[in-house]
Amino acid sequence: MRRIGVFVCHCGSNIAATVDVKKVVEMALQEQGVVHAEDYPYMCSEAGQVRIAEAIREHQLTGMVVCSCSPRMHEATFRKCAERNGLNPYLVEIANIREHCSWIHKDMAEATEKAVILMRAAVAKVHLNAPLQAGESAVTKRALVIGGGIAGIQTALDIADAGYKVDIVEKEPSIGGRMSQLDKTFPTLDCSACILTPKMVEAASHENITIHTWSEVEKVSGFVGNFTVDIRKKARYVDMDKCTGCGVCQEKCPSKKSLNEFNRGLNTRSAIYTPFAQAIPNVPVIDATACIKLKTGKCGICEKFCQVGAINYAQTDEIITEQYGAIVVATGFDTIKLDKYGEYAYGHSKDVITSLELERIMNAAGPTKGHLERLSDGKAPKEIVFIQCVGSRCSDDRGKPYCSKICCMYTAKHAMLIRDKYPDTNVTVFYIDVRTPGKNFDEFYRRAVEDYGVNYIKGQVGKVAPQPDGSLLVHGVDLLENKQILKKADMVVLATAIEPNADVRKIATMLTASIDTNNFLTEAHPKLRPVESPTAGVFLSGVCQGPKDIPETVAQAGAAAVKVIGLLAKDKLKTNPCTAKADELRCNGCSQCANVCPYGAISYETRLVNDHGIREDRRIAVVNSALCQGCGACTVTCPSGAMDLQGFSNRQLIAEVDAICR
Amino acid sequence: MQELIVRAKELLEKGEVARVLGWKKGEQEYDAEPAFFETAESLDNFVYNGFCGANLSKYMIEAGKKEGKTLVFLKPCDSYSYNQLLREHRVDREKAYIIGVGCKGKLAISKIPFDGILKVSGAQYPDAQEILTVETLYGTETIPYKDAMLERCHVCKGKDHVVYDELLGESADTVDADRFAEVERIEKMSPEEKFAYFQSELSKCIRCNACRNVCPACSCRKCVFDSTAFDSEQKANTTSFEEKMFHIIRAFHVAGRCTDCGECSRVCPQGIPLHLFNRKFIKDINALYGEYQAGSDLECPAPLTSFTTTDAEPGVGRG
Amino acid sequence: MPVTENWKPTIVAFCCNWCSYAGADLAGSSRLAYPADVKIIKVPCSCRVNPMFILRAFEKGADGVILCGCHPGDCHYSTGNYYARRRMTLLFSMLDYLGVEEGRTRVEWVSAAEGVKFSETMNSFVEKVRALGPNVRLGDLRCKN
Amino acid sequence: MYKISKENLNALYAAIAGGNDLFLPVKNAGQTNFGLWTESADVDIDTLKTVKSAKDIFFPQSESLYQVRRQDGKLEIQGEALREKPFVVFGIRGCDVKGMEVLDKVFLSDPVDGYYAARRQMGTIVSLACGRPETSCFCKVFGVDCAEPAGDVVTWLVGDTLYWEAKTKKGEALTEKLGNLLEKADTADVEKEKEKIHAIVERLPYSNLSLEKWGAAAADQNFDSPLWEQLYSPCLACGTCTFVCPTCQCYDIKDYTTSSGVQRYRCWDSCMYSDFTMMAHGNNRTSQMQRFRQRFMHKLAYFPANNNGMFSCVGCGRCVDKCPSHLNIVKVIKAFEKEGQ
Repeated sequence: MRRIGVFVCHCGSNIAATVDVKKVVEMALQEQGVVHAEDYPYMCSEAGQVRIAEAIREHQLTGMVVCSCSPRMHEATFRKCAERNGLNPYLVEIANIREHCSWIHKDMAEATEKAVILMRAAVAKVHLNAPLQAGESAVTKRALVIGGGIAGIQTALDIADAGYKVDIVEKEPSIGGRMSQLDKTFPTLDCSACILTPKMVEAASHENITIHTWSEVEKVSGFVGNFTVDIRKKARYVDMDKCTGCGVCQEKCPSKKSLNEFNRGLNTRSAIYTPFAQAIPNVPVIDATACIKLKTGKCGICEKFCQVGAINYAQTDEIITEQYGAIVVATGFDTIKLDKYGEYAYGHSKDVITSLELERIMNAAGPTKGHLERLSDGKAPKEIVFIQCVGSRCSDDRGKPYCSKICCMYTAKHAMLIRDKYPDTNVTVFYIDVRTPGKNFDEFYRRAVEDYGVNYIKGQVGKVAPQPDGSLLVHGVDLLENKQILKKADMVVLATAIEPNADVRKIATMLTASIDTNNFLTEAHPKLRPVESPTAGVFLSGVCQGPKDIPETVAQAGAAAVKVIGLLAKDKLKTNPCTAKADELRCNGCSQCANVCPYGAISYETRLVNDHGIREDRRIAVVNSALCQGCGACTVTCPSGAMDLQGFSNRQLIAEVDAICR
Repeated sequence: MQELIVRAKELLEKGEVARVLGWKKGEQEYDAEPAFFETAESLDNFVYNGFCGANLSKYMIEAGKKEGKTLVFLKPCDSYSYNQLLREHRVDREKAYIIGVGCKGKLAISKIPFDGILKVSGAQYPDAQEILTVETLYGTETIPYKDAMLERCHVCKGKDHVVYDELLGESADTVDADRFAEVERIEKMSPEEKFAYFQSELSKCIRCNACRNVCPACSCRKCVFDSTAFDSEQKANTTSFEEKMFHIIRAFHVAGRCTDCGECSRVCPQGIPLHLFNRKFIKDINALYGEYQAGSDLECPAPLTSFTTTDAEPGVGRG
Repeated sequence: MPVTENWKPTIVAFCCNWCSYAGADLAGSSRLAYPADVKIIKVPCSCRVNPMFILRAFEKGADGVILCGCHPGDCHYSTGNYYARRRMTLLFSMLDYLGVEEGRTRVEWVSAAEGVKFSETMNSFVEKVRALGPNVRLGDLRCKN
Repeated sequence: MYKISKENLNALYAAIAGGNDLFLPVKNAGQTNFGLWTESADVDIDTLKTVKSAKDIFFPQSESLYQVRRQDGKLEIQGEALREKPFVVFGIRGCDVKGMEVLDKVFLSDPVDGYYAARRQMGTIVSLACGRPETSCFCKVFGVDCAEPAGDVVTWLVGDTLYWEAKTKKGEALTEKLGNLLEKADTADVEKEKEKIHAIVERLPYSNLSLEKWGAAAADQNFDSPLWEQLYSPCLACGTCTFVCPTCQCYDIKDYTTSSGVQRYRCWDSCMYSDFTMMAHGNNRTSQMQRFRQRFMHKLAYFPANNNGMFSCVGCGRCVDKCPSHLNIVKVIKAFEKEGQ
């Protein structure tokens, strides 16, 4: 019989205002095996923990239940407290009487009754808890960063600077990501390339960084400290070691009609290409869907002109397998598709563009060499209308419910840049709200309005109608004036919502990292663990976790790097002792459990078993506890109940069921 | 039958097998029992007739622990059970010599509704078209062979063996009913009628475990219902719930593994149509996850240890 | 057990640690109320829930049992909920076949971000079980009044 | 002797059920077992053998012994009330009545089992002679006359008439209560019926089994016989034989725990089960052969050794009919009979 202590936390008034904590204590003392029960305003506080320590000693507790907040908050706290005081941490159970009780119920009698039942279930479970010892597993001192944008680059640099090896996997031909597509950055209006390129070069030349561009993560197995990752290096058809990046091949390539992804499809590129001039590595790739040689077998011009013989049409995809201790996801974002927003005439009129397209137009390396002109007729626009929140803060399924966060600022930037460079061009911005929290942000916005004469109209645009004369008639509304507005424009720019990169779902599945309804990766805790995924050893960097601007991204990238460094600095990791275990006397050796194990943790061996005097060789399941993550799939597959999960055993769960169903 | 004895003696005498697993003559024509024969002489008591319904595949688990090979006679449906055991590593194929025997449908003495049965003519070498003549203490009666046939033979899954070393004897098609008709009939009932039906059937259960112990899929060394470690140990039925629990869980544990051999219904002393549980799962599996016959092959993924990302949601088809 | 006006159902909710338990926490921190009849049991994954636990709950007096896990595709253990989905599909189908009222069992996928869904799910489930009244068909009446 | 026509039996049942519980063979879902009589019960006295014997009524498959409940932190023990309401078992056959005698030896000898004793005291047995004995019957071997069973009242069903004869005080009391439902009858038809039955019994295949090799002495003689190894191998280790048997009396005592209380109950156990007599160190019988041997040695050797030669088999033949593997006590007796020759 366990000697169990029950500790009921008031959580200030969070619990005590709704649950009669004294009553819970009183009822706890009636439970079998409960030798001590007390309540305290803050069990998790220093003083609360001292009380627990005293109770453990005084009553020689061999088990304890804390009735408090969610185990996701303080289970670790109380387990450590128990351990410090000589009680195995796995003899501690939490009854969640805050999130699951006091916070959702109003009636005190009802909430108290429920709290008592939750306490009983926890006591019933503790009776069957076994003291468990965490095992150890080695840490592979190498990190993987998925995505080579500013988030990935910064994370990689910080990890590499700390002395650990790190690999970047980027699916595009070059690292650089979205930031490389931007012209200027707010609120300082410095050139994006000027601040990004040095980082790219630094990453490429860092002795601890290996960059795999034109590559994708194919498969992930293992667990924190011991991931095994297959990386698909897509066929580049250009020998990375031989190519000097002279660019002749791109000039000579006869297939020049492919849409230029880097310029958002606003112009074309050759079949063999580097996405932009500062690309790293400065080695082109051949677009197999456009290359005449690869499609028809005839051509071969690039090969002919390549002086170093770097072209290799026979190249195939290659899979390399690497070991990592930690993985950082930095897959970034894309703008949403606008096919559900027909009213803005995007796609109908060439002069309705997204803000990211405007970035390319305004960039000296862009399709118009940096001249602001209409894509339809090349004329300079005299009236430009910006429409905010296209697809952001949207209540229906056409767009996204969240604020994309960056649009207000970049629109102010665009407006300011245009007014500065083309003073005779009028700029009007239709907005719902202008959101400018951030250092020097509101000042920046006010400059756009006050110094640059940008016309901000609070109100939405219902329709953009292309006119026969090539202009665009914007049907808007001014909410402050309460009137309809019809505005003729030469160009309309849509502040299109951003969403996580489409590949993130696939990657999240491979990593068993969870994802929210908007496909943003979920952090382990929204406030306290914002750069960690709930999956141990997987960290989040940049917009894959939620909309953010460059400084925030860089800050998060650094934070993720610190977490990785903290992990890689350890030689051994404690493993979760709540793993599956087979009872050799009941195991049939039928292999069903191995079929459902996602970690390949179950194998079989034939060994001599003494079953109450009957000695025979039996095929028995063996669980590798370093690989087992404790999901329990095997336990239900096992018909005889031979396979059980420590910490969540059949008998423990049944005891909880029994305690709840009286 | 004679050819089986001849072949068995031959293999035994040549030393190719150490023993023979077959059926032994009983006191009556209809009570042949599964038996191991170790000598050629003992095979004189070997019998194979219409009452040899017992599926011998499960005995091969124990036979595999003995020295040498065991010759086993498997009917077509028994061979599915053997294959399933093979897949689950419960039997050793190396230690089995399998003769697939023909089957023309097996009889159930409980389906011959006469008192005081002494002799059943026609059961020796059955033919589904035959009329059985039954001599009883109270006179002579007749019954069509098909009327006395086990339920499973009316919905036989085929007369081809899925595993064997050699084949002996002829088979005859016995199918004359729809395998899922009864399940469908129940499915169409209202919840109240369903409940009343199963309550009435299951209230007869005496928890003798015959269904479990005869079942080749229920081959656990220690059944979860016999073990205290799961806190599920039950012996007798103490309430109507426990019968349900036992039969639901038993059906669940063999779901995707049950070959529908029908032994559970054959042996139930209370005549509970236990196959209706297993067949419900088989029907659901076929409908939801694609046609699947347990025991038909050793490799294809089993329905409950595999999945697709687009599987139906639980409660599918509810109102 | 007679149905009285004060009758309250006993509902067991198995929640996976990574999504649904966190979803329930979020419902709590967002103060999204649902009836106190619901008692949550934490399991590492929906695939840990043995049909025996569910039947056991009914045997011991539960009036409804609900299983919540990560959305298919989002399982922390990558595949657990897919197995759970097949198991529960078959189990529920069998319970329906035996004439147990359909509203007493349910599976719902609730992510850590879906506090609202968790609360709404529990509200609607409890309402349905309340309408069905006490569980008689799967219950065991020993040691009851 | 009295008689009543078959078509009036329902009135008879109703009359007996007034003031008593009446148990009799009732058909449910195709099978006949003893059950409580109600207006709507499908009474079936034509089926010779109920699947389970009438043992259930005196020694239920499972019964509560007492409950312990927690009340304000204190334990409250509530014993199960002993049977107080009188009841009648109707239609019990000669073999099952003999089975009661076997059970009496176990439960009514010191220490007396109160639950069983109360039921025996409150129960009145109305037996029914076997008009059409079955192939599997061998009650004659154990001295049962199925043409004239024991009981408080004996009845014979001859054609469409049920003949009724009270044999004990209890039986007379019951007969008296039934008043004018029964009419006086002479014994001629019954005598003829008995003769007919005796003639059939002579033709039964197992009526002349020899028990020469059995009895108290067999305990030593047969224990180590190599025959057991041959006989047991098809045994599935199920409990069918045990649970249909009118004399098997082993039970287990178990606790059913809820958080509000504990019910201590007993339920039939079977020596065929692998966890029978399981103890902390394991099981004293480790193989199915040993368990199989135990069952037959108990019925045919140990029980007679302890009960003045009384066998604890009554030859009802239920196990002969119901064994999934067609193993049975007849085959065992015959195997040993042959062995000596």
